Amino acid sequence: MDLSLLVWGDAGWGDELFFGALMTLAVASASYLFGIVFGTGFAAMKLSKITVLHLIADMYTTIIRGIPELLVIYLVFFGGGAVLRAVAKGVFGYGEFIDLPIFITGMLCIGFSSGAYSTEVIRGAVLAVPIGQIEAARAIGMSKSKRFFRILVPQVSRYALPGLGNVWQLTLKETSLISVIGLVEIMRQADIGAGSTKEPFTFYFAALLLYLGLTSISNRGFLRAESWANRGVREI
Amino acid sequence: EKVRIATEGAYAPWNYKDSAGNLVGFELDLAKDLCKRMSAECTVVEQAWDGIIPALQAGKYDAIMAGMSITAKRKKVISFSRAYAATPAKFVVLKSSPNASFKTMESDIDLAEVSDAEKASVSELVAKFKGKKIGVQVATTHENFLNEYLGKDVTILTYKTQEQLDLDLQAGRVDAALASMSYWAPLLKGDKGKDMVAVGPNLTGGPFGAGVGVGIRQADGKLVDMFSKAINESIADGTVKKLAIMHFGFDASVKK
Amino acid sequence: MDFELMIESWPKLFAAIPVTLSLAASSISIGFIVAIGVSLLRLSKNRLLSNVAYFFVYLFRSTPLLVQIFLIYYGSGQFKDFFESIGLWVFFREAWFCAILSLTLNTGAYTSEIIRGGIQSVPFGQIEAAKAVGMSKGLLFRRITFPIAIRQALPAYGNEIILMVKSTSLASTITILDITGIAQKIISATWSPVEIFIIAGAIYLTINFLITRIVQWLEIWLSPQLFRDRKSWWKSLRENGQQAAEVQQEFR
Amino acid sequence: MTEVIPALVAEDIHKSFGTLEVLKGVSLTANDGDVISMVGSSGSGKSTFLRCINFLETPDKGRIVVGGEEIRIKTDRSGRLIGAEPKQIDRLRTRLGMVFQSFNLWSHMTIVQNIMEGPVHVLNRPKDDVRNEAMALLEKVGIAEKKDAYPSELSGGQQQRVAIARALCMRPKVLLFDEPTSALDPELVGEVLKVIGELAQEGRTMIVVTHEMGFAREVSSQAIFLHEGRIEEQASPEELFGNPKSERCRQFLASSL
Amino acid sequence: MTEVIPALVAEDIHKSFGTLEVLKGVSLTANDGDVISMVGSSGSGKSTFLRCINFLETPDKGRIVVGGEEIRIKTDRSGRLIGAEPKQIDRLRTRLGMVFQSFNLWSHMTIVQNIMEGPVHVLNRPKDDVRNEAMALLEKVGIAEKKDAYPSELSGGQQQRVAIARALCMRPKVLLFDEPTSALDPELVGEVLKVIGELAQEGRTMIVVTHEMGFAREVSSQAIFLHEGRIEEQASPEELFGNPKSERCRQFLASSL
Ligand SMILES: Nc1ncnc2c1ncn2[C@@H]1O[C@H](COP(=O)(O)OP(=O)(O)OP(=O)(O)O)[C@@H](O)[C@H]1O
Ligand SMILES: Nc1ncnc2c1ncn2[C@@H]1O[C@H](COP(=O)(O)OP(=O)(O)OP(=O)(O)O)[C@@H](O)[C@H]1O
Ligand SMILES: [Mg+2]
Ligand SMILES: [Mg+2]
Repeated sequence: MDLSLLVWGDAGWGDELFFGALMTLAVASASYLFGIVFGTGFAAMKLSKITVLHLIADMYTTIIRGIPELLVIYLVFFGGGAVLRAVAKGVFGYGEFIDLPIFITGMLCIGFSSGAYSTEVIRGAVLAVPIGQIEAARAIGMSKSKRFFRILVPQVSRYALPGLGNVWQLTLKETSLISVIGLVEIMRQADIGAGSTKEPFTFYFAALLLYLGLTSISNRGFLRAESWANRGVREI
Repeated sequence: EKVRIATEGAYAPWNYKDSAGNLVGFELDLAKDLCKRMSAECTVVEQAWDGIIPALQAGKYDAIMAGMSITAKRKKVISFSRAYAATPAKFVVLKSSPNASFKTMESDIDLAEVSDAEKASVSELVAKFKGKKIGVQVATTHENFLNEYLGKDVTILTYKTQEQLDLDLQAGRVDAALASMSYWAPLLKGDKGKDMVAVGPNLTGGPFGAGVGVGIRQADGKLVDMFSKAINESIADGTVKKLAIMHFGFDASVKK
Repeated sequence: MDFELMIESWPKLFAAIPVTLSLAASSISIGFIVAIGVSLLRLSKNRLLSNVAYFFVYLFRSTPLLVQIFLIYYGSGQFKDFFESIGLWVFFREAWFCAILSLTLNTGAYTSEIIRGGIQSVPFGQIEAAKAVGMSKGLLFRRITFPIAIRQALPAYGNEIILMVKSTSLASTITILDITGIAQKIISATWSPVEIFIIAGAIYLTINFLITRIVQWLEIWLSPQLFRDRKSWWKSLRENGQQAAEVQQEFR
Repeated sequence: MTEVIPALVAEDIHKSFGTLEVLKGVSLTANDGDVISMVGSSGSGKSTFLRCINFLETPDKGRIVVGGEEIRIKTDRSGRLIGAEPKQIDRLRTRLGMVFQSFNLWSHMTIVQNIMEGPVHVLNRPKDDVRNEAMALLEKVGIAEKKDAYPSELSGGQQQRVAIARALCMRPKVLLFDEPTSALDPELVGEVLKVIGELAQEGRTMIVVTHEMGFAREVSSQAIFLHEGRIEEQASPEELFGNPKSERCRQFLASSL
Repeated sequence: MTEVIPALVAEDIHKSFGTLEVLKGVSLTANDGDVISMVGSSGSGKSTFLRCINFLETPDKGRIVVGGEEIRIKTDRSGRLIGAEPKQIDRLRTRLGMVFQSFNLWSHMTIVQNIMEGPVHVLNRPKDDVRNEAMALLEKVGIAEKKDAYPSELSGGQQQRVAIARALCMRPKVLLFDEPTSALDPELVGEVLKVIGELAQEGRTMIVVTHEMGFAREVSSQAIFLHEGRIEEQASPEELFGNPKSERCRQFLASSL
């Protein structure tokens, strides 16, 4: 293992790896937020009494969670691009190559699969809210939207946070797969470094440490959020 | 004219990155030269190997220069310019291996048109490695060769990158590795290759294809011609040879 | 879409199912035993033991499995002489063993957290009631804590099993020819990733679909108190009891 | 001559859960200042009746009129009754305070936030006013020092008192109490009794479900004995507890210590 | 002359939670057949005392002797008392039946399984015998028809009766009841009273924590008033309820209806 390869600046790979880590963080956060928005919507559909909505959401989570992430990425990247171009050509008569910015594509790819896990977490959390809490709000005549934002959301976030913390870790690590679409994040940078210097170990070990660092920092954030959401809950 | 060229950036010395993060290597230098000749405005993008052909077809870029050999199978999906380089494939074993001094009767075998002597040498090769484990990088012409010629007699292990294969060769998990001389030559000279030795014949042609060329969408016939013309010129005036010796340590240019 | 290719390739992919399944089955079952041990260590009063367990879990949960597999497989190769001297090289030599080892440790770390969560969710009163009838520690764990904990942990564990089945595909990066490994081989020969991945995806989906159904069935089987009428279990699942229906209204 | 509008009328309320018919036609009229106590054995439908009044359960049949305004209902596709206008129900609920058998305090809010939630966010009253009123109420039920605690940090009896304060702070016309003293020790029962008595004097209308006969006797202007989903006997508390007419009621009261 | 060995002796029990001293030296001796009732306001430490007796809480100071055998304790590294031999504690606990304030039935077992669990798996008694005994007990508390229901399907009163049956089926020497009638309506209170009376006649020793004075008076041979972690008064029930000596006790009883 050759640690001098990892120095900062033009003489080493330290800066490249660091920017790779920033890219990982950026894609992961964007996808994660996108996934939560997505997950909330699909959780609502899953809880809905309208069978069609329920079925659509059920299919989404079953399929996305059931197939390997890499396939989701391939489908969104290659399949989605083809659809986009077909639409552009058919509807607007635009024959040139168009493509979403690579960052957005990556975000959609990972967000799609992260959203499936978020859906399940949020759905479970909604069901965990004691019904009495909502009845008490109804009993004082709170309107539906007030009940949603003032009672349901704070309580759901409490039950959902641990699960969402796991989804975040999953998302963070899943970004290591999107190098196939050309985004240069930690894993791709490590591959490039290994291929260019013939020192795979140094680079995979550096990657391990970078992931460890990212999760450690975010873990701390989640712990804080959890203790905030759990205000008023007795510790066992 | 604008041309977008994709390369992998992790296949030294063809194309790779220096520690400052710049794309460098034989193909990068060659691309510069070719673009000047075509008077085209080129941009080079990097793309992981797995998606390199699908993304070409999707239109993300217009050409591939990534050490990609011209093979019949690939020709079914994309077009190629004429070849600009060809490097023979060769087996490498550890110096401690019983096969360390293995040679065949014929030292060069062109699988495109096999003579009787060459045929005998191929049989020699098969007999030598029978029952052994041979490693190769996945999705390469080398893998295709092994499948076709040794598939029944040896265990083929495939690796995502060449470096992983080197590690397993050193750890003794595979008995021999097959790859291009362009990869082996610099490696064997350096510290990493001090325990390894190249054995057997130089293999070309057949499954190895007709050398390495520029991959282009089938619809882009004009671009194919432009590249082929530029390559002809570049080979004719010795530029390719100069670049090859600089990067590989031997002349890998394709005369015809 | 090249349907001919799809029809041609599917028997080859199908033939790799046993490889994927046996990777998954061995690592999940050994991992489960590891997980019980780790979760008990994690909950132990001994600070040292619980910290060691915590470190193990932290390390394996915080890094991608891909990196773990690489480091275990190629890393052990770097220390070949050491492993030979302690006689373990015969194991580490095999990619198969390295794959199972990394998958096992990885799922062991995740599962131990799931089990720990389950154990901690057991209502304190129910444990006290068991103590009050004089149950010993072991009996208490076996008869009360574990059955309640496992029921609580089952949905999360179902997810973990599915993730593991999918994770076995990473074994293809260390020369194992599972479904994904075969798929990559075919793709390298045909350059049609979408077609091949659709078949491979369908196989994974089918396996995982069956697993989710089995887990749901187990869930009902383990919590008869919630699903009295087992004959209409799919209906109970859909409705998740009276409370679910009530809360659902908030979303309508 | 002005007609007196009753604070609350419930007419012929029916309610079943599956095949179990819990309420079989219960009617009740409460005028301003009435305190009606309901007694009856466990499972007789007392809680269900209270929940029907503010539409937390939709009755299968019957009419609810709050301060002269009838809750509009309609039949949905599956043939069940539902409220016709959610807005109307929300509005009428602000006039019906409810204290739950299990308190149902919001666990993510402190005590004072629990109390202020409704007046501030539903009635849109100014925050400072409400805070003063909330503190006065906490004073009244004797737990002002706990104002910044979370519900989980309180004993059962304290939670029950918060629930009462929360209902009062909405200044409802009618108060529905479901066993408001179940978690209290005898001393605290006395205190809650005092609070309810004061409320009665202020002219507040109340319906109180309880197991404590002494309490019911003391506090109420009218008493109802519910048995198997029907009103078995309805009279003044002296009458009902002192000299019950129905056989079932006599039996029930006899066993009470 | 043989010396009478008391069924249970607790001597000078102290217990603090953090800075809150809950028990400040409580002692009690119960002979065979004694029924001792404990009353006191909420938070006075009644539940904590019962939990100390069977070591669910470890007392900070004091001695517990069950049927002549003292629970051996030692000091751990941090200076807290802990049981010296887990085996001994497990064994003695089988002789101390406990009915919890919150029942604590095992949610994953049916009623009859809940009752059989201890005798079969802890005492290793034959399954069929135990089943017969369990059914007899369920008969006795009047819920035999619910034997295959799960705890979540029972009303509070029914759960409480199961908890009593579960404790009895262990055939303990001493029974500890923590508010055994809190969830019951007046009729059911009468029934549980009857069961406890029968147990007393069988010579079972019992300690009963309760808020219902009438119940305590009826059932016990001795009564204790606990106040702020100390025994404020201890006397025969007639004495304690009829003519309390201490000022605090008088006050407490006065407010009880
Ligand atoms: N959501 C429900 N689903 C099914 N049955 C229910 C439901 N709610 C109540 N019941 C049943 O309806 C009956 C009446 O319940 P209710 O809570 O009104 O009784 P109660 O008179 O308040 O008794 P308690 O004094 O125990 O509070 C009971 O038999 C109960 O099991
Ligand atoms: N685990 C604990 N941690 C901190 N404080 C506790 C704990 N358990 C009990 N307490 C406190 O100890 C005091 C006595 O509690 P205990 O449960 O013994 O009261 P009690 O006499 O049984 O009251 P109740 O009649 O309400 O059941 C209370 O103030 C309570 O808040
Ligand atoms: Mg009720
Ligand atoms: Mg208590």
